[in-house]
Amino acid sequence: MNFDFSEDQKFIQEQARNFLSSECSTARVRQTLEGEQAYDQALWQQIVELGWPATAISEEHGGLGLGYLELCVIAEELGRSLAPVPFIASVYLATEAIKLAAAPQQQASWLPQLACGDWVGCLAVNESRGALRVAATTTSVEGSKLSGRKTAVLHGAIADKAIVLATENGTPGLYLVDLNQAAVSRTPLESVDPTLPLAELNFNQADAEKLTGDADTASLLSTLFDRAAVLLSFEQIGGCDAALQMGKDYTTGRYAFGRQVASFQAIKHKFADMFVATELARSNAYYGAWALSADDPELPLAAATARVSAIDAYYQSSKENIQAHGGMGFTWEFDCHLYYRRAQALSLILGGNPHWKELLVERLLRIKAA
Amino acid sequence: MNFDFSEDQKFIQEQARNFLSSECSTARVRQTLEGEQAYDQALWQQIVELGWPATAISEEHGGLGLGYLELCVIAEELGRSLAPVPFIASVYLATEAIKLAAAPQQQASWLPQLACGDWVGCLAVNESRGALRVAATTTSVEGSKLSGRKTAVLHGAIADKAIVLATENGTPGLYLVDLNQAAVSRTPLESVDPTLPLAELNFNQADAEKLTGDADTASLLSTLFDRAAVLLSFEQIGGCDAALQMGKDYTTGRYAFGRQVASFQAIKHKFADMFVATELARSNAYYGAWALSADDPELPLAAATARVSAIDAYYQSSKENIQAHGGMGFTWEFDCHLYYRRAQALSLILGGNPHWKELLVERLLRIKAA
Amino acid sequence: MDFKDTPEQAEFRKEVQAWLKANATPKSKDSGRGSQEAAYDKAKAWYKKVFDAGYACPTWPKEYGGAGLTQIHKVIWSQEVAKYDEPDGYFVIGQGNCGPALMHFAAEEQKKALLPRMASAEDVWCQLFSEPSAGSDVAGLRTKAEQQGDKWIVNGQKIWTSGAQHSDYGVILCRTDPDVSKYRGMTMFYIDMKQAGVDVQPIKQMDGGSHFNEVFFNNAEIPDSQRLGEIGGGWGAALLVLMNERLAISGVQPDGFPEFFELVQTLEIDGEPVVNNPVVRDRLATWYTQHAGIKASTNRMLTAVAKGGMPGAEAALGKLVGAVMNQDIANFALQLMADTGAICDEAMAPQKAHFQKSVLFAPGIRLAGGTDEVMRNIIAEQVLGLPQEPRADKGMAFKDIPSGNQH
Amino acid sequence: MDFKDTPEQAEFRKEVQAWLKANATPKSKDSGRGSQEAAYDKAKAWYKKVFDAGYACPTWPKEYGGAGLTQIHKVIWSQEVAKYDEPDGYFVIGQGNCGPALMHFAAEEQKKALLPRMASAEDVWCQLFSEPSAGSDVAGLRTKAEQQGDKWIVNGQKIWTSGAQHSDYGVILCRTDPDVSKYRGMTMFYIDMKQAGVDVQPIKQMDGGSHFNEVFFNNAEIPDSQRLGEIGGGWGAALLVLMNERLAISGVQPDGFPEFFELVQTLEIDGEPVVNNPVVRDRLATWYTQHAGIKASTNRMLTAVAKGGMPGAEAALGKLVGAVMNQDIANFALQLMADTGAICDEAMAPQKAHFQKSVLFAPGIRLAGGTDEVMRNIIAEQVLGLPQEPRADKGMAFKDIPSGNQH
Repeated sequence: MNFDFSEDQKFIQEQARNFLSSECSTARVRQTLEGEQAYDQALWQQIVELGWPATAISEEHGGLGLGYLELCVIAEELGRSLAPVPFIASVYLATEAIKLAAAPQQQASWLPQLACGDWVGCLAVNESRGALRVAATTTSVEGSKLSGRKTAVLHGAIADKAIVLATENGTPGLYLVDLNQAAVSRTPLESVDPTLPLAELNFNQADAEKLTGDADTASLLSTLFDRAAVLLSFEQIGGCDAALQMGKDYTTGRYAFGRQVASFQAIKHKFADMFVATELARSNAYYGAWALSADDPELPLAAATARVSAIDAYYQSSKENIQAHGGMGFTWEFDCHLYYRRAQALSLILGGNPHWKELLVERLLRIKAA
Repeated sequence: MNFDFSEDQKFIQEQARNFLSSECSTARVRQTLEGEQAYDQALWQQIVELGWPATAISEEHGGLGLGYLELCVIAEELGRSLAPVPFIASVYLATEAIKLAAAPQQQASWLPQLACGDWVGCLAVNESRGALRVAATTTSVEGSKLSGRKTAVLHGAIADKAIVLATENGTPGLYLVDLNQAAVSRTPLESVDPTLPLAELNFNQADAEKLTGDADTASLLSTLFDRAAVLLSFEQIGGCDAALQMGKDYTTGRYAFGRQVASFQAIKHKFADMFVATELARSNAYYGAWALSADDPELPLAAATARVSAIDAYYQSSKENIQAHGGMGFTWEFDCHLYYRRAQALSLILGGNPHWKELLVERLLRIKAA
Repeated sequence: MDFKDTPEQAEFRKEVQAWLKANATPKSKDSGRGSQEAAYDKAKAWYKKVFDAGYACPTWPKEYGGAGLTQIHKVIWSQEVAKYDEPDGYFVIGQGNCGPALMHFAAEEQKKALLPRMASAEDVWCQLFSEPSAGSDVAGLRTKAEQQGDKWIVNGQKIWTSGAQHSDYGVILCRTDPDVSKYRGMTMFYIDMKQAGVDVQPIKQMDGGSHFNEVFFNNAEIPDSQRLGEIGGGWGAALLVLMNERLAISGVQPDGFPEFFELVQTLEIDGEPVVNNPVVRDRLATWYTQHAGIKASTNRMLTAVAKGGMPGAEAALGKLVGAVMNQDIANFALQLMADTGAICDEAMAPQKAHFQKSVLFAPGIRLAGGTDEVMRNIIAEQVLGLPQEPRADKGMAFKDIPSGNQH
Repeated sequence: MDFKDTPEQAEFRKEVQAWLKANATPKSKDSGRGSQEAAYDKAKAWYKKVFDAGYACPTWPKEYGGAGLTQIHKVIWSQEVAKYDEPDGYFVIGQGNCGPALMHFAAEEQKKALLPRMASAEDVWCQLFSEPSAGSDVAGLRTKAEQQGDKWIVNGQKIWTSGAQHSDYGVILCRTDPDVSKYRGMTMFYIDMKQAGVDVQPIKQMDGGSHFNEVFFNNAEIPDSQRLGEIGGGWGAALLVLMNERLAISGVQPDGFPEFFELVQTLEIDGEPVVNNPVVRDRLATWYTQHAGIKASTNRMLTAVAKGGMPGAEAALGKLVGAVMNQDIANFALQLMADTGAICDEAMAPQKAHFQKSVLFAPGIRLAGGTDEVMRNIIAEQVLGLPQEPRADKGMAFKDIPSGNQH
């Protein structure tokens, strides 16, 4: 038993942290936040050159052949730095969807392209409010032409291709669709976190290629979401750490009533509670990371557990960091809201907290029954 | 609009408080807590002589002809002093049940007896776990002989008569049963608060007199519980006040790190939160008191609101009072646990918090629909 | 105890209802949060109408432009006007905070001249207390006023000033003596906001809006006749203003419940209104008890005031409870919408994206007018009488108090 | 990262499983909370068996009666023994707190003589730090030890001493110099608990039980050879003991989840298991994330210790989170049972009235071994490095520190 990352993995994390702290300051994040660009293309290019999207792609498919643990430590740093890039959409979602759903020859042709960043992918599954319900999918395919409407598609406005959930003769499947064809129209949506932008995609008889692996679509989507949930939980704890650090620094330097604000018990205990929530989330995330890397049968429960506690911890840490800052925390000028917005955005994709709590309980009872 | 009790009502409350603070010290409450007696008979006699059980009984029935508002202020003082008497069982439940369910001539004969304390009444309705479900009642009556088993009967071991829920030819009704007959056996139950003792009652062909008023049993029980919920909420806020006062006194006198424990923000904010919860509960209780006294259509919602917030406030106040005391709060010697036990007992009778929260929502939606 | 109107109150309500029916704009279904700036001119016009009808500042004496009525009448007015799409409590800071200060400290002719124009919103007033280095610790303020003959020269910066950009006058607290302990060296004035030397800059908030301002004073002038209270007596005067502020806001501050109650009945997931979800009902019950409790507490407080009592520090509880639940409600609402909850487009998100906007505005409500932590201190010390923290700056001359990285 | 055993660990686990199967008492279905007193003799006998088999104090060096294994082996042992109805961590305070103190401070021959008997539970040890006037502020203790030649005379009172009534020895912290500041005037010893002058009185708890004691010292004697560390160095020594205590308890402290998980699956209301109630599922999910998080956090900590690190203050979080959820779970469980939830009869209440007993014991868990508030201070100051409160007693001679109504 060893409940920690290896020295190699910690080295990768340190490298990632150093790179992002120099290349992805919050000043740079704000260029995307304030709409100067839809995402940070230059940063994304650097990230591609560092090979991060290739981390969990096998060498035979042009990847680095590292594992999910390495992807987890990178995720933590992307979350800490609020990197405004389509890493979630293209790596955790599109790439993993292809690994799970595509046939060998499809993987052989697409994964190398994703590994070297030839194109940015995204996942288009949601059509209505509430968490995804595969059975309710109305987007459909006839003769390899896909029609329908998808909403809340993460980075859907800038991605090159989308993995789209649609039904063909009543059977749900995943389809690769090039978003730069005339039969596809996209509308960027105003999002609570502009650095994780959403879009609505409309398909009108768009050319689509079915992912023809033999896994059942509903169950592979469930596995896909579990994998993403673990990776997201690392982005979330990275954000928790950053928010806590920000609050500590500010209140340690600021004085009220002739003493450091950070010396008041109300503030100290607030930070202690933020730390506790983050530490629980981190431990659950580690367990999820192990289950993911070991492809352990406990992954579904571990993923739901990691996700629920990461959502709770980031909401608490990001909102109480604002609170600890007092009035300045409510200003656009201070960075507090960047974490708060990110906490909201990360908690809502893949279905919000109540949805994952219910999944957690179902899975807990299933294991108990087994 | 006047959101306060009248001067007369405040005078009654002050009289009650003075009487109880001299006659019902916690030392005296402990005689019951520690099993020296099943309830404080002497205190009950004094209370009867003060006419408190007669407060909300009309003059024509030998009562004082005061209203529910007067009963509410007395309830607050009984809760504050933790009085170990069958006031809830005999006054809020048995007496009110008779007022709601008995025929005029039955009321004319029984209410005067209750007004002058000739006998102690109780209410026996529950048969199984969870909140009362009238439809699930198995206790039955045939030819005015009642048979069945009731559990968690408040003061059932010492009451003289019980109002029992039973079915006759499949129709539920309330029956007055003398508990001192051979066909009734009673078992005292070990209770979380020995000063509000519970009992199991077994009826084997016991003589029973049906309450022959014309109200529907299920709906009158609902009204009975709403009335009791408001009265209990006053006992609960009385207890909240006492617990808060106790915590303030102790931590103001106790020193740690060279300063008063009450001067630490962690303790001050704990008390502030107790005060806030209590104040919200008090305001909701006042609204319930008005709805009760005015027999306003909003009583069901007001009663559920008062009950839910009083349950939450007393749990918080009684447990955090222990916490503020530190180790001594966990001792038998200190009185903290008297309030904590009482908070538990008062929250569980009439069905616990989840049950009342659901009632609240049903009623809120019904009003909105109307 | 009577939660219904007396005959006289019922009469007043009928009269108000009739007048509103004839003069006020009806609510439009799911009207979202509008921008304060846009509503401003509309609000001024509306207030003039209200004033002319004699309903402005119901509790103020008639000679100062009020209606000479009780707090209860004010409640009735607020309840009725709330049914319309008209701003109530828009000028709450001027009328709620500055007005009482003038009534208490200003000379009779000043009251006669200024208060009616404040009541009619012809003159708009703001309150200038907070500073970048003096938030929770208001008494730490540094904006200094130096006496020159019969006037005072003001230099420094205020912050979080609502409506400063619209204001004609402001009630300002200044440091007039840095050599005595901080609570003894302050003085309160009212100042002409339109003069040179007063520069108002809007603050961009985290939600993108700008409800608040920074105000810079550069040799701005105040005639000594506009001093409110004694020289060095500013703190006592400020406490009186803040006490009135808590009473003023405790009624109008949003707690998020009404909008949430509407949402759960209209939002459908899987074709089912979410109000049928027991987890939603569980939250709904808890939040309703708080919502109802705040309302009833405020009314109990007003009853006390109507009976001649002072607004107590209890008012802090409505602010504390309402602000926290407002944020948690908004967060929970987005969680219910799941992935689409992050969409802020008014056209797509329920109730014109009320909850998405609220998630981003809610943190400010927990800070403005005193943070959660300050509210708890106020309750602990002023209501419960618990001892103060040992004071690090006790007895120090203001200029000697450690101040760290203040800017 | 690997949450599964290495081959060597798997081997060890198999061996432990086999030994337990042959020697340990199987769990009886829904075994409720037993009284500590009753279990005592059974526990001693059991520990002797464990010791003879070489599994006692797995992490201690062999020469001191341990097994010379790692923290991970200890975890494996705890996981396996937890499946049986045998007390694990019964002598946790002696072996977890006092043992390390001896190893660090005692003379070699003392270690050789005392530690093996501690490991085998032939000698039982207790820890004597807290006092009536020194709870959260342990360093405020007053029990004084005065040197007379080569021995010390002890007078005073300790409180909250678990197992003192069974103990042969105790590690005690005494005031040896009231004229210096409080942290510098303490010295640590170990004392013979069976001597005259040591009087142990059980404390009756609010739940009726007596897990803790008051210990009175009336001219009790300690040879100077039993001093642990330098004269006046007691506080540093105590911190080391407390650090080990947090590690020791963070594994074994109840958080209430396993019992609650059993309850919701077995308790039926309206003929339906309550686990089908979405409100219950909502709580279940939240509490499971905390339960799983505490477990995984403890294991991460042990990994760090196994790699040679010191047990950090992070251990405080398991205590803080577990104690609070344990109380809320018990309360919620009773609420689910509604009226019958108040019935404490083991024969009638689910799981032998576990939750009724737990409601009454839970407050103690939030206090024993450091209150919630102390845990938050420890995390804030020792983990997050936030500044201390300004210290009212700073630099004062102990005897001059204000102490109010202490008794």
